[in-house]
Amino acid sequence: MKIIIAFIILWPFAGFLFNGLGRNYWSKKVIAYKATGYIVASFIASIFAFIQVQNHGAVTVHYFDFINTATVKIPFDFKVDALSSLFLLVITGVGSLIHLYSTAYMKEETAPHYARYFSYLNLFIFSMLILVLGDNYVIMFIGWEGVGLCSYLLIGYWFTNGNYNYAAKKAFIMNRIGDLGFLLAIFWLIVKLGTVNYSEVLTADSLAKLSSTDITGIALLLFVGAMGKSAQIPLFTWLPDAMAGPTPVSALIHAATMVTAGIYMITRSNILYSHSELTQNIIAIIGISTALLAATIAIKQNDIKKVLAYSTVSQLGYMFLGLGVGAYSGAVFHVITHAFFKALLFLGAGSVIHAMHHEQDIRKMGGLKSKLPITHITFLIGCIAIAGVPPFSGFFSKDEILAAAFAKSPIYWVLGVIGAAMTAFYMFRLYTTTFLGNFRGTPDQENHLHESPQAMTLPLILLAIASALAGAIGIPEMMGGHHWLSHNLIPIVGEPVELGLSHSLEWTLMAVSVSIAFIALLLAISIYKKKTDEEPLTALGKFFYHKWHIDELYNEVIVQPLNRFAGFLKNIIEKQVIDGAVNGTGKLVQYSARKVRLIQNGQVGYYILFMVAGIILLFMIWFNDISILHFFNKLTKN
Amino acid sequence: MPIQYYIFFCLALFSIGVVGVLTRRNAIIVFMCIELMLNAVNLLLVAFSKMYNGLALQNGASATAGIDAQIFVFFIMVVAAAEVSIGLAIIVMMYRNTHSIDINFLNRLKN
Amino acid sequence: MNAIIVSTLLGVIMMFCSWGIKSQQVQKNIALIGLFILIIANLAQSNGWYVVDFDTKGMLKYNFFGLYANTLLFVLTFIYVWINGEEIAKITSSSADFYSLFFFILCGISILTSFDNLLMLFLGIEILSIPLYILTGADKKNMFSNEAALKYFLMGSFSTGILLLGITFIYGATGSFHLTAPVVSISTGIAQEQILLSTGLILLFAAMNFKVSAAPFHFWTPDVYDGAPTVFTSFMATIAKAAGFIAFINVFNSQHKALGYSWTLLLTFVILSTLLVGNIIAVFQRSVKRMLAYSSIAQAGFMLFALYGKSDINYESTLLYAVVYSIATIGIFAVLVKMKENSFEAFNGLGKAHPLLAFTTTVFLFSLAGIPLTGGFFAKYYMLSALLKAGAGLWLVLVAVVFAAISIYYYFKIIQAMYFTTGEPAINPLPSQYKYQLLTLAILLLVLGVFPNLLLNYLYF
Amino acid sequence: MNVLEIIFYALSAFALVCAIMVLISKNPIHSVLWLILVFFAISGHYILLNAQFLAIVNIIVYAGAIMVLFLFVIMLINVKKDSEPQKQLFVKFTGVIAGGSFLTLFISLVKQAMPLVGKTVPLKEGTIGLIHPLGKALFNDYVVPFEISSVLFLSAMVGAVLIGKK
Amino acid sequence: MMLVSFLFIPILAALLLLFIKNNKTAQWVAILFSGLSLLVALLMLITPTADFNIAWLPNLNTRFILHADGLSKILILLTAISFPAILLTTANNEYKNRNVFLSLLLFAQAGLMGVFLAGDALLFYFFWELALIPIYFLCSIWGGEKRIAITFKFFIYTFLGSLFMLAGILFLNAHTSDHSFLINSFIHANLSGGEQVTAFALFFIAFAIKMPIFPLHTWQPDAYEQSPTAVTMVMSAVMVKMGLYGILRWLMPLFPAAFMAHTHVVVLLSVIGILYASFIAIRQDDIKRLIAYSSIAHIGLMNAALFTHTQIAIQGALIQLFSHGINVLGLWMVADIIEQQTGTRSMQQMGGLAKKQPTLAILLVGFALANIALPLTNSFVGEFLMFTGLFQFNPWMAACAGVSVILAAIYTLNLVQKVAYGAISEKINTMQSPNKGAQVVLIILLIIVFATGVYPQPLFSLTADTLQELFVK
Repeated sequence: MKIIIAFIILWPFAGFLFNGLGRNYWSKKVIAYKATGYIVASFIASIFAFIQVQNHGAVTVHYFDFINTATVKIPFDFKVDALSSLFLLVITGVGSLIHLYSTAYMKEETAPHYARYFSYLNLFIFSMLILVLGDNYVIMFIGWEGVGLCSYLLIGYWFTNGNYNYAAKKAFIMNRIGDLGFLLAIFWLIVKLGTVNYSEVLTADSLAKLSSTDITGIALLLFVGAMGKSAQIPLFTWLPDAMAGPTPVSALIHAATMVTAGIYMITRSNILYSHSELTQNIIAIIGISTALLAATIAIKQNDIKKVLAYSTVSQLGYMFLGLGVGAYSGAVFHVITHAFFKALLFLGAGSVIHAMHHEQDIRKMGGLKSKLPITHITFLIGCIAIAGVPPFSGFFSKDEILAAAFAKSPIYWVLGVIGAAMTAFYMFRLYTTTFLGNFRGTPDQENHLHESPQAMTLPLILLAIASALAGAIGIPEMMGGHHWLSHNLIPIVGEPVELGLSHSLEWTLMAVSVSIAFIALLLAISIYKKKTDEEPLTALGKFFYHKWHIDELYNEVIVQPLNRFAGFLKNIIEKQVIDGAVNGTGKLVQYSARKVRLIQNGQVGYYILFMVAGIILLFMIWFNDISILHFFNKLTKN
Repeated sequence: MPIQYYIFFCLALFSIGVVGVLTRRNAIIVFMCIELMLNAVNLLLVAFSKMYNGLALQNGASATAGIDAQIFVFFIMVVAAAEVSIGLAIIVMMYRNTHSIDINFLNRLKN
Repeated sequence: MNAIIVSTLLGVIMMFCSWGIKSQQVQKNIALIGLFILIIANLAQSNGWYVVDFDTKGMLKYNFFGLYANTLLFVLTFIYVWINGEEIAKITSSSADFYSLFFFILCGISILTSFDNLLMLFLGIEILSIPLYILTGADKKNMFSNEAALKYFLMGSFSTGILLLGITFIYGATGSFHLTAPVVSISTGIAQEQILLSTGLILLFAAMNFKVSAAPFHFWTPDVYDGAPTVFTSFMATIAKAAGFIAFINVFNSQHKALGYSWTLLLTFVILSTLLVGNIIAVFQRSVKRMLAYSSIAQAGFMLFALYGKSDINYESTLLYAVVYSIATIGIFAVLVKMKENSFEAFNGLGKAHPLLAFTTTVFLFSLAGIPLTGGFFAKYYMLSALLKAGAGLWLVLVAVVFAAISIYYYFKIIQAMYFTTGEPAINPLPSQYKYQLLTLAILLLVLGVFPNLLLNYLYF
Repeated sequence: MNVLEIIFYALSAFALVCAIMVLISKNPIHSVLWLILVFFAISGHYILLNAQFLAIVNIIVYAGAIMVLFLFVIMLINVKKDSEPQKQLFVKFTGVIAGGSFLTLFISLVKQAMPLVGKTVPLKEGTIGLIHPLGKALFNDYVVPFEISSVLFLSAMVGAVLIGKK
Repeated sequence: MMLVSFLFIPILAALLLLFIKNNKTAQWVAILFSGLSLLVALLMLITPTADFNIAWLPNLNTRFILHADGLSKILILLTAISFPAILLTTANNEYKNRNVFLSLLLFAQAGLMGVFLAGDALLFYFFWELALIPIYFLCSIWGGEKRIAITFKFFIYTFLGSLFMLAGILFLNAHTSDHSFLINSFIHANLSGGEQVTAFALFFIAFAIKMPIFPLHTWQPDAYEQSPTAVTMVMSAVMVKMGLYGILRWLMPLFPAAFMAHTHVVVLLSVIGILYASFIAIRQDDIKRLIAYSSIAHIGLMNAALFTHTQIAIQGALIQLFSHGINVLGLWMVADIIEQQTGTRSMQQMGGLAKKQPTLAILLVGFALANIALPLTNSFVGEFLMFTGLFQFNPWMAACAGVSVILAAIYTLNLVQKVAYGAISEKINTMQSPNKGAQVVLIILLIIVFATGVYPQPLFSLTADTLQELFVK
């Protein structure tokens, strides 16, 4: 097992080194084969690991001690259990497909950059694997920061473009804000428990050692970390901007894997959250708010990737709602299905963009249905899946979350359904404007429209199949399934909580949500079949179009004041107050030198006068030794 | 005669010397005032000498008590004489160069 | 006793040399031989061998400290003459006259290191001072020299008056001039019994402060040092001043008890004002010579720390400080003498033109500033340590330390000019051996900077 | 008040007046002459204190030699009148104030000095001021300083020559 | 004897260099000798070291004692690595009178080594100054335009600080039973509470100025900016550690009570300083000043860690002593290469390095990542432990200081973005690839960064005895 895990981890890393160091030497072909091959190898190893876990249960392997001091010991341990093995499969599986896809998508790059791209991708997979494999929070944090770094590198892949760099930086910094929360949580754990190992922290015994404040605090801080990585309010604005990277990157990082790290982390620590009602409520509220907010914005976006990005944020909101209401396995379920269909959608979008010669504005597309048949079909499947139309995968996972939400509070459910409706609406708005209707681009583009090469369509097809069928792993018992996933996750999240809802109620809820989504879907097709968003927007529409002006708000309320504050420190406090005081002392000495030396005026008469005065002064001091010296001595001897 | 009277008198002389040093600008007169100060000290020493001599005589002790102060006066005179020779030489040298013995002109060296 | 007699004799011999021998070089060599004899004579006395041995009737009292101080000061004079002989020769046609004055001064110094009677103190100071007046005015055609001489003379005589008044009061209070007698009893504050004695002591204190140029009696120092021929400034600021300090310590280490607690207060006042005046005004000087004059005031402030208490370390520190400070000052003045002008700008580019000279100058300045690895560090160190051992407050040490940091400012101005400013140094041609003489001094300072006990061990023979 | 006391007061008053005259006379020669009178008065005091030797020496050395030297120099330099302008009132004022406070300070000190209370100076008595005991003391106990003072003179001589010669 | 050779080798080399006028030879001699001390340092890690102890000034009771424990060793290792690295990277820079330059640099090395080895307070003070004085000359002669005034300020500032320390040493010496300067006598000095506080303050001022911590830091950015880069590297990689070393070696054991009484004040001050410096760094355009402020922030964190007096934080700080040195060395080296080749330090005029000089850009990014303490780089380990200790000390302060994690990302990425990314600017376009020596050094440093980041255990075991000493007693 030790070796298998080492393989899983090291193959991507080897790919990183191979492509990173050899970027000037290999041909593109070699690069592509190696990069993809390593991930596939890792995927195969993951399958082995998965089977192993299914058969023999969780395994922990120890490599070496990362930190081992008298006070704290942090081993470099990996753990493969039900949760992480599942994630392993998703990461390496989807990762392999995206690698494959990238080999064709990035064809236009020169070899060194091609190599750089793949080395980043491999490094990303490596980090993500560390994140999910780690047996303690510190190892998780290593991966956590690693994926942040890789996303920074990949968003800024086209580094000569200033805006892309800005987006990359924004992503990294927002992630860092979250990371600070995560870090503080780790500190808190170490200080209180002296350990960060899951097996020692996440037990009833050690939780008993913590006060409720501790638990709430740790849980909240961890959630802050998750917020950053999984793009929740208020730290979500980086994700849409992150679309600056190449499209496969968006698919891999900003849809399928990295952003789900937050869900992974909270699922991992579910026992903490179960002990903290307050945190759970906060998570649920933030989750559903994010879902709705992002959905409203997605409705009005015209950039194909932006729509998908906001949809991702929105879906992540759903997952957090699931976490907040205690449906951990539901959240994980949604992670998995979302990984498939969102990767599919992004890759499909990539295919479109590829065909359109890097045109991303959907208003300039339309009617691509016939030109890009495979892309069209797969994209449609993705849309259906995300809209929650049964029996596609999105339906099952979303429904599980909604059901749990209803059990918690019907308000969550109502909001969730509204969100689902919006999701269906904007997804089909996207679909309709892109693939249906007439082509609205330039004739030049039209002439060059073509279906993507096989390396790109193959992943699309595979992902489409997965999107369509992945629901099978979590068919609720109510429908006759036995929900393999939640059974599988019992060691991690415990027995599924009985929702206390009657089957008929569940059926009703399901029907309501599906029909609402369906109505929204049809509405979108009918509206956008004919017209585009050329006409002026309404006030609300503008508001949504401008993303609620949140970026501007952050800029005005946080960034600018901080910048001004820094400028104030730099120019006023540093230069004038502190350095001024230092230099002022020097100036004072010089000034007094200039003045005091005037006493020495060259006149003997004055000199003798001063001497006489000096003698008199000596006598005065002698008369009045009113303990001036005592005073000073007291001062220093205190 | 009470010793205080002598002290007061000598101090008065001394102070007059000091005032002279402070107020006059002619180097020679300043120097003379310094001599005046020295003389005041001399007289005071002699007065003290006699005082101790008188005390010793009253106590029937050695009759030479207090003599050292008079010797001291003698040495002060010796030193004063040497100082005068040097001082006047310097003043004359100064005069040769500047044709003035006003000490207020001595202000090229300052600050 | 040997030193007094031999130095007088040598003075007389040198006096006659000025008639008999015309060669300046020979005169210098005779003086050096004389100084060597003087050193030998003094060492002989340290070992119990006297030229003439007679009862001084309590006028002089010899102890090892005084004799050792003599030796050191003679050696310093030797070094001084060795380095500056040529420069002295430039002032006059017959430098033997000056050498004889030096010998008389050394006689005065020998008295000041061993007196046990206020009369001897008085005589010693006068014997020391009168030749100094002359040395100041030695450059007869130079108005600055004249002015300095007259100023020095007038103020010196005035301070003599104060000194005598002080001695008179001490006599009036005790009926004796002997140093051992005056302390009637230990008292604190103003006691009616002690008032006359205290008055006398304070006056004496003021006069001694004048001699060592401590504020507020320092006014003569900058003008006189500035006006006097640079070679003689070097002598005045080092050997003569060191002797003043030794006399100061000799008087007050036995006498300060009469002032009781106020003594500390008075001393603190004087030290603080001296440090303040010396360091602060030195900051703004444009002439190196004048800056050094103020720095010598500042250094005097440091040396006064030795008066705080009465223990071995005070004597050690006085000697070490005096020697180290003197070596450094002789060195820096020896460089200054060769400069065409006294401004800081004259040093511009010296580091490039004369690296060895610049290096030695740096060592001298480091030593004056008290930077480790030079003797100046241990000098300052001993002073501060003496201060703490005497039970003075730490705050005084801190004040001293702050002023030491200020002193860096003006000393390093020369270093900056030498190394960091480009330019053609305004320097006269140097004799070939000159650099090596200075290098010897620098090495001496460096050695003392690592092993100060080379100097101090002899104190405990 | 006996005769001696009257003489004391008279001499003192005379000395003080003469001393003040030294200060305020414009002509340096007058100042010298007034100073000589002060010295005479002081010698009178010495005689009053039965210190004949010092009285004589004072007259010979000070009034005779030193003051003549002063006169000589003044003549040589030929400054008949003090060339100093009379304006510097401020300087004079501060000088007098400083001297006055100096005097006040010391008088107040002396007045507080307990040991001096009741001590008197016998006038016209005692033999220590005569030449014989002084001579004995000088050449017994004080022979060292006596010899050493010769160094002083030597150096003064060398100095005077150095400075004096052209 | 091994310990003496740390002093002996650089001094010998420095003296030798004074007589070598040929630039190339001088350079190689310097590199050779500094390499030799690196070898000795590596040897020291694997063999036991004996104290060196002889009498120095008997009547002052001071001894020439060199003693090396883990703390000393880790800093000696850092010093020994830094100097050859610096000499190699700056081998192509233009310095007039190169032999003097190198000689002074090696004198400084001797001083630094001495500081880290001295077991006697007076000796410590000696080396403390010996390290400073060559730096003064180096900066003043070979520095930038405003070098004289700036260096002078720096010199007086630090000198004043060390004079305060001298006063403290004197004060302690007066209170020891045997009037000696040995660290052990100092530890057992008979001090009342108030006296302890006084002496503590005196020492602390010296260390605080050296590090420097807010608000005594204003000399530093100016000095770093104006110094020749080789010197800046020495100052920022090694010299600032003198202050931290002083706290660990002297302050903490000598004045336990006073130390504990002032932890909150100092930690607060440090935290303020961390944020303050980070904020200022955000607004810097000058690449050297940016690194300088970043260094102030990092050192502030280390100081805060020491003053938490928690074992975990101090453990972190001990590691970080080394790690920070390596990182900052790398950053300066890259900055220096850029400055030397483009002649500018303004980041506005840079950009596109990644396109023009990809290798250099990768190295820059590597060190930048270490600077923001990314996991698996060396500073992560140290900072992680330090923050943990800080959290243990006071969660709120840890949270405030933690903000610097974000700020560090902001300014470091600013640096990376402006220098490495974007279109190729005019200045960058002129760049040649750096010399082989520099590349090799940078790569080795980067390897150290990641090696100690992934497996820091050797550093832990090296410093274990110091920690033991500090906490068991």
